[in-house]
Amino acid sequence: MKKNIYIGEILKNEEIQNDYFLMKVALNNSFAEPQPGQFVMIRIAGLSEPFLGRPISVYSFSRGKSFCTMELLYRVVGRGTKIMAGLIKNSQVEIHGPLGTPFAIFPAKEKIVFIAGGIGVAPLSLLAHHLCKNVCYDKSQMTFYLGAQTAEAIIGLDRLKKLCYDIHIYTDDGTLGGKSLVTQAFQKDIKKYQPENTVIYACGPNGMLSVLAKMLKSKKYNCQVSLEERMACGTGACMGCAVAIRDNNGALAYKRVCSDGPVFNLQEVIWE
Amino acid sequence: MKKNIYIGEILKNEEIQNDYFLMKVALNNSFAEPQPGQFVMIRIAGLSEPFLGRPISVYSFSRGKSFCTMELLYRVVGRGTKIMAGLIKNSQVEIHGPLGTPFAIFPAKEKIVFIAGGIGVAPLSLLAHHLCKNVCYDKSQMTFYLGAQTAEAIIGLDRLKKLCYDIHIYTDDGTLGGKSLVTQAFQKDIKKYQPENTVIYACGPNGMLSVLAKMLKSKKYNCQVSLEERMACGTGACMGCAVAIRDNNGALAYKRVCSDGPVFNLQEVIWE
Amino acid sequence: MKANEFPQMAVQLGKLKLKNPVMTASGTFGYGEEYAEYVDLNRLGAIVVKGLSLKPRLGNPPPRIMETASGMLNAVGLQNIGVDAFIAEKLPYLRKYDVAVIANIYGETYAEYQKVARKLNSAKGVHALEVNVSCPNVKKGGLSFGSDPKIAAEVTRKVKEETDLPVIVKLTPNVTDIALIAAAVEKAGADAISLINTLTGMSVDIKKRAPHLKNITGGLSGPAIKPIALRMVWQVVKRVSIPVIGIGGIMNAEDALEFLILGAKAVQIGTANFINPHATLDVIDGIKNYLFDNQIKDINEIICTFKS
Amino acid sequence: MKANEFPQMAVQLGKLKLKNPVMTASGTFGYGEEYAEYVDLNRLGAIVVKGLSLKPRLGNPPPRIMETASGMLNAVGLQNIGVDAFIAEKLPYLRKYDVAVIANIYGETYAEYQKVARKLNSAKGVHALEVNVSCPNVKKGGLSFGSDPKIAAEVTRKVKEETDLPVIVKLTPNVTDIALIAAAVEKAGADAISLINTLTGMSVDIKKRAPHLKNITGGLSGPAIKPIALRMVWQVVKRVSIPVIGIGGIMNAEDALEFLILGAKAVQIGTANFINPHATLDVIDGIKNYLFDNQIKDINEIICTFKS
Ligand SMILES: Cc1cc2nc3c(=O)[nH]c(=O)nc-3n(C[C@H](O)[C@H](O)[C@H](O)COP(=O)(O)OP(=O)(O)OC[C@H]3O[C@@H](n4cnc5c(N)ncnc54)[C@H](O)[C@@H]3O)c2cc1C
Ligand SMILES: Cc1cc2nc3c(=O)[nH]c(=O)nc-3n(C[C@H](O)[C@H](O)[C@H](O)COP(=O)(O)OP(=O)(O)OC[C@H]3O[C@@H](n4cnc5c(N)ncnc54)[C@H](O)[C@@H]3O)c2cc1C
Ligand SMILES: Cc1cc2nc3c(=O)[nH]c(=O)nc-3n(C[C@H](O)[C@H](O)[C@H](O)COP(=O)(O)O)c2cc1C
Ligand SMILES: Cc1cc2nc3c(=O)[nH]c(=O)nc-3n(C[C@H](O)[C@H](O)[C@H](O)COP(=O)(O)O)c2cc1C
Ligand code: FES
Ligand code: FES
Repeated sequence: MKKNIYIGEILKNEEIQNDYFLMKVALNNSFAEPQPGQFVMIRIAGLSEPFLGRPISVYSFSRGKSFCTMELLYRVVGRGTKIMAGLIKNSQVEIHGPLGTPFAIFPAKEKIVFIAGGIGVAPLSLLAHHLCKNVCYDKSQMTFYLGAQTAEAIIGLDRLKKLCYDIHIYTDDGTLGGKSLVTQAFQKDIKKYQPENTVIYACGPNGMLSVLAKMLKSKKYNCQVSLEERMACGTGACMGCAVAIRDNNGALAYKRVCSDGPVFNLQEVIWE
Repeated sequence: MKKNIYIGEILKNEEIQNDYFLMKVALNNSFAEPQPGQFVMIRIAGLSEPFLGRPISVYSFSRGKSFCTMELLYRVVGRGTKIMAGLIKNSQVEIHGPLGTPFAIFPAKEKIVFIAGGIGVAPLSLLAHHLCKNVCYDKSQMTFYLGAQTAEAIIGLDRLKKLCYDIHIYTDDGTLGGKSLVTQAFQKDIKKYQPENTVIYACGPNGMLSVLAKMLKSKKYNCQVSLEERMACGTGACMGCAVAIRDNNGALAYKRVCSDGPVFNLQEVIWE
Repeated sequence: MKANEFPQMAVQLGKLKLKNPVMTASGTFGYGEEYAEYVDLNRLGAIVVKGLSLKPRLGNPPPRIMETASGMLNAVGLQNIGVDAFIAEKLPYLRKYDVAVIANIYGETYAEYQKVARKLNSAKGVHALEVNVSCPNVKKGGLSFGSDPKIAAEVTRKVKEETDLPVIVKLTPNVTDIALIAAAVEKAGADAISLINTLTGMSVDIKKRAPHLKNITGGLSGPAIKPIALRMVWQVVKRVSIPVIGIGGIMNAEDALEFLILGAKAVQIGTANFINPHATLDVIDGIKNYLFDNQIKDINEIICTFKS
Repeated sequence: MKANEFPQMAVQLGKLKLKNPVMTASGTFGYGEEYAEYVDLNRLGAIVVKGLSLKPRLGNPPPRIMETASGMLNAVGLQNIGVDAFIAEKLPYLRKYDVAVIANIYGETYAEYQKVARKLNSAKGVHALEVNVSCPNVKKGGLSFGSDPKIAAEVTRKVKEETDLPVIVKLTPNVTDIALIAAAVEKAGADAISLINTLTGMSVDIKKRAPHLKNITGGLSGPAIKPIALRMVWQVVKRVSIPVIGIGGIMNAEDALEFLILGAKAVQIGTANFINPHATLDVIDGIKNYLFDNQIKDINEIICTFKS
């Protein structure tokens, strides 16, 4: 009976790269600590447009003395994110969260591989931070594969550089880093990672994740992916955010991205 | 083919008295000169809430070298005006106008009487200004009766004082000026005004105007009133803003407040 | 991009050829004049005028309109100057323009529909009739003509008897099975179908505990109803082979394209005119840009390309 | 103002007594648990759970939802765990609360409706059944049970045969004459009527020229449909004498009061829960404040006070 919508005040909301924005929001300190992979539903306070909240991953979070601050990294893709992008400092937003099941963490595993496509970097960046600071992983244990179509869509690199020693950048058009799909690049290196000792965390477009699924199909990696689907409630009540999953008996079932996920085991997801 | 919606930038939007706001908007200089009694339809640029524009009288207008400025005086009564009141400096509004048929002016008449109830002062204030500055009426020729329920709702007095010498204030509860209905106060003075030499301009709640109509029924004053009705198009196309009028044959007809009005002859209006 | 060149914007609705698929919706654009200062009427696909009845109609007492969430209710009550005054006073003005004029007509009995159609048939400058069957059928206890397939078909037949002009039948969405009614009016000879008219709604003033509209109920229009309009257009397009005109909540080119992709041959812009008097032209230009961006040469190449 | 004192908020729907007139709408509040961290379930008038079918249902493939102007489309496809799992796994949790639980039920044949009703009749902790007749009638070619007065009445009768619990029939708005259907289910023994369910709509992705929803069409809910819901509640209240529950686009207390003033004995909050998980309690508190401000001692004094 304590969860509710929080009113956040925008501290900044800047276009850091073409169509990519970083929003920093101040929240009351009673806001629960978000775990990596969790997200919030964001709306504009007092307005009915956009009508539904938009799910955005928590990119960073820090708790101060009198309030906490949260960063959201987002890409303008449609009407909702466009309106978000137009918000100015001191505007108020409704923040519902933190929501969803976070990434599972296995402190015993030696090697962490991150695979991010475009804006998929956001939740993985918070995860990398968490693994460094709270789970005491060493930089040398973490490898980050970051891909995008073009240099302009490689986002969040500055922060990643502080967290991971081993960052591999790829673009489809070769405008930054290697010219390759991030999944292909990972495949070339795959021998470096022992399935028993490695956890893979991936987030990106469905296309990328389904390629990854095929690639790892017969392999024994523990691979967790964060999925996206349109949402209404964010709390598991509406059954709107379905994702097709193979259940324990191998049969098709629909799970909820918002509450069963957004993090799923790569191999349980059914890719069309 | 030149009329369109103008984007106005808010220069200021201040609560000048409890629930009463003064908004100052900068507009492109191609905006046509509003005549007293004309209004604009205002919406918030780029947002779909409120959905329809809200009709607000032009309270003042001045043309500068590079842009023109318009003032709107408004009262918060519902959702639309509440959202308007929340707009901050530099926000953009859509301004459609100037719209409507202005007050008719009779430079030959010696005496002008204004009767305003509450926010009804807005169009009459612009009219008084116009009569002083452009039609060369002398202050001594203009008498202003301004009434409201209570002192807090007596609005726009500062500006009126600069325009008219002879201002009479009344409140229903006596908290400012005389304790009287403004219509009763006017009735006491009515003998001072010769029907042949006087024009009466009135704006206020329907209740006030219908009392005035009864009062002047058998008298031969030229009395023009500005009416209010909910509007959709503001241009005479939708037939939404109907007001019951007695046509030339004495039969009931519905005219449009937005284009046939908002100014009507008091005696043609049918009061329920 | 030059107008009337690339992309090609003309559409053919049976015998009716339009410069482009964007018309005004009846009752939202007056008799054209009201918007002539905002819009070059020559650029429109067609102007559909305010619904005309045999005799002038007073309309309903005010208040007649109320805003709702992303929409509005209206209970204008078909106030209009009557068909004779339209022909005498409004048509001459419209004839000055090179634009298709569609007369929206309305009756309370079959005979009234017929008389209005007959008068317009011989009037110069009317390019088609749009028959509004959403109005209450006085004889049948107030349920609308358009809510019964048999009655809707009968109105269509009666109007067709009186005119050589293309007859477009405009359907009401307040029905269980819109496709059934569409099929009935097609069979009765309709040359095209336009849909949707407004959905019946109401709104309560909780202070007065009374309706916001004097008429109590009114017609709901605007973006709120677009999903319903799209669904109905889709159902009807699958069912009939005559052209369908899509209407309901279109605010911009993207909205119009939804209807065209679904299979509407043309669209009408209603409530959007109130909010943006320039809406029709913005829609035309926006569609052109979409075609241009997608390197589509002819608007007809996108009509009915919905992959379901 | 103390809860349960002044103003008096309890309402009586036939045999069903509720603490207050505010319930959750089926499908928008899960099985209650999903909102238990946000809302003290004990404070609700009733919880209407997600629609239950005889067997568990997979539901439709995604995408299942799409935002529209002041509303949303959903094509969840009645995904649910089935009536047996509900009784075994969800009811025990709900029994811990002092709140009326209403089971929303659904079938594709009369027999399915009956079996689900029978199972729930003997389950402890169910206070009423709400029969969703909006689902497609597989035998009758997919048109919904609720769109034909005879079939809607027959479902009602069949369910009544199986249960002693109050039977609320939930009507679909996708019909020509809602009052006719309401009258038919009243005659068939319904104890109350709730309306409206969603309006069928759709939405087109103009980039892909394909539907936004995999299912193509979906149900429209939210403030966009409120004017239609109000109109239908008004029509039905005038026609039947059993209690009516108002649903559709209620976001706050003012919206709820519109329905109550019109004559609804209670209301349900649906889509609003998604936007404000606290919506139900905000509505309850808002109604109390309205009563308080107007010095009305009992909620029943404002129900059906509409001056038309
Ligand atoms: C758990 C989760 C975390 C997310 N984190 C981030 C993040 O950190 N940064 C970020 O930029 N985006 C994130 N997204 C995606 C973000 O929610 C969508 O981009 C956003 O909702 C689009 O809203 P819109 O109104 O701008 O676009 P719309 O106009 O609604 O749609 C534009 C396009 O985006 C697609 N889309 C809409 N909503 C979603 C959605 N929920 N998921 C996937 N695709 C969608 C539409 O199908 C359409 O193709 C996340 C999504 C989920 C589910
Ligand atoms: C020609 C004209 C000039 C006007 N000039 C001014 C002005 O200078 N300053 C000012 O404060 N107001 C003015 N008004 C009134 C103003 O338009 C309304 O107060 C405003 O539209 C209310 O919007 P809302 O959303 O806040 O209220 P709503 O929530 O829409 O309604 C609140 C209350 O106001 C009433 N109302 C709504 N719209 C109108 C309307 N157009 N006319 C009358 N009553 C309405 C409603 O019936 C209701 O009782 C003018 C109206 C007209 C027609
Ligand atoms: C104020 C108003 C008046 C209308 N009058 C008519 C009319 O006379 N005849 C008619 O067939 N439709 C009439 N309509 C319906 C519109 O033509 C259109 O079908 C409907 O508004 C839906 O489109 P929209 O959402 O784009 O407005 C009217 C609509 C409005 C809002
Ligand atoms: C996601 C979703 C799922 C729904 N599922 C059901 C259902 O299972 N059974 C039912 O009778 N109604 C269902 N409904 C309809 C709602 O109960 C309600 O009638 C409708 O949404 C209108 O109310 P609203 O505008 O407040 O949401 C559902 C609605 C939504 C949005
Ligand atoms: S968004 Fe409602 S269940 Fe996931
Ligand atoms: S507001 Fe449309 S005619 Fe006046």
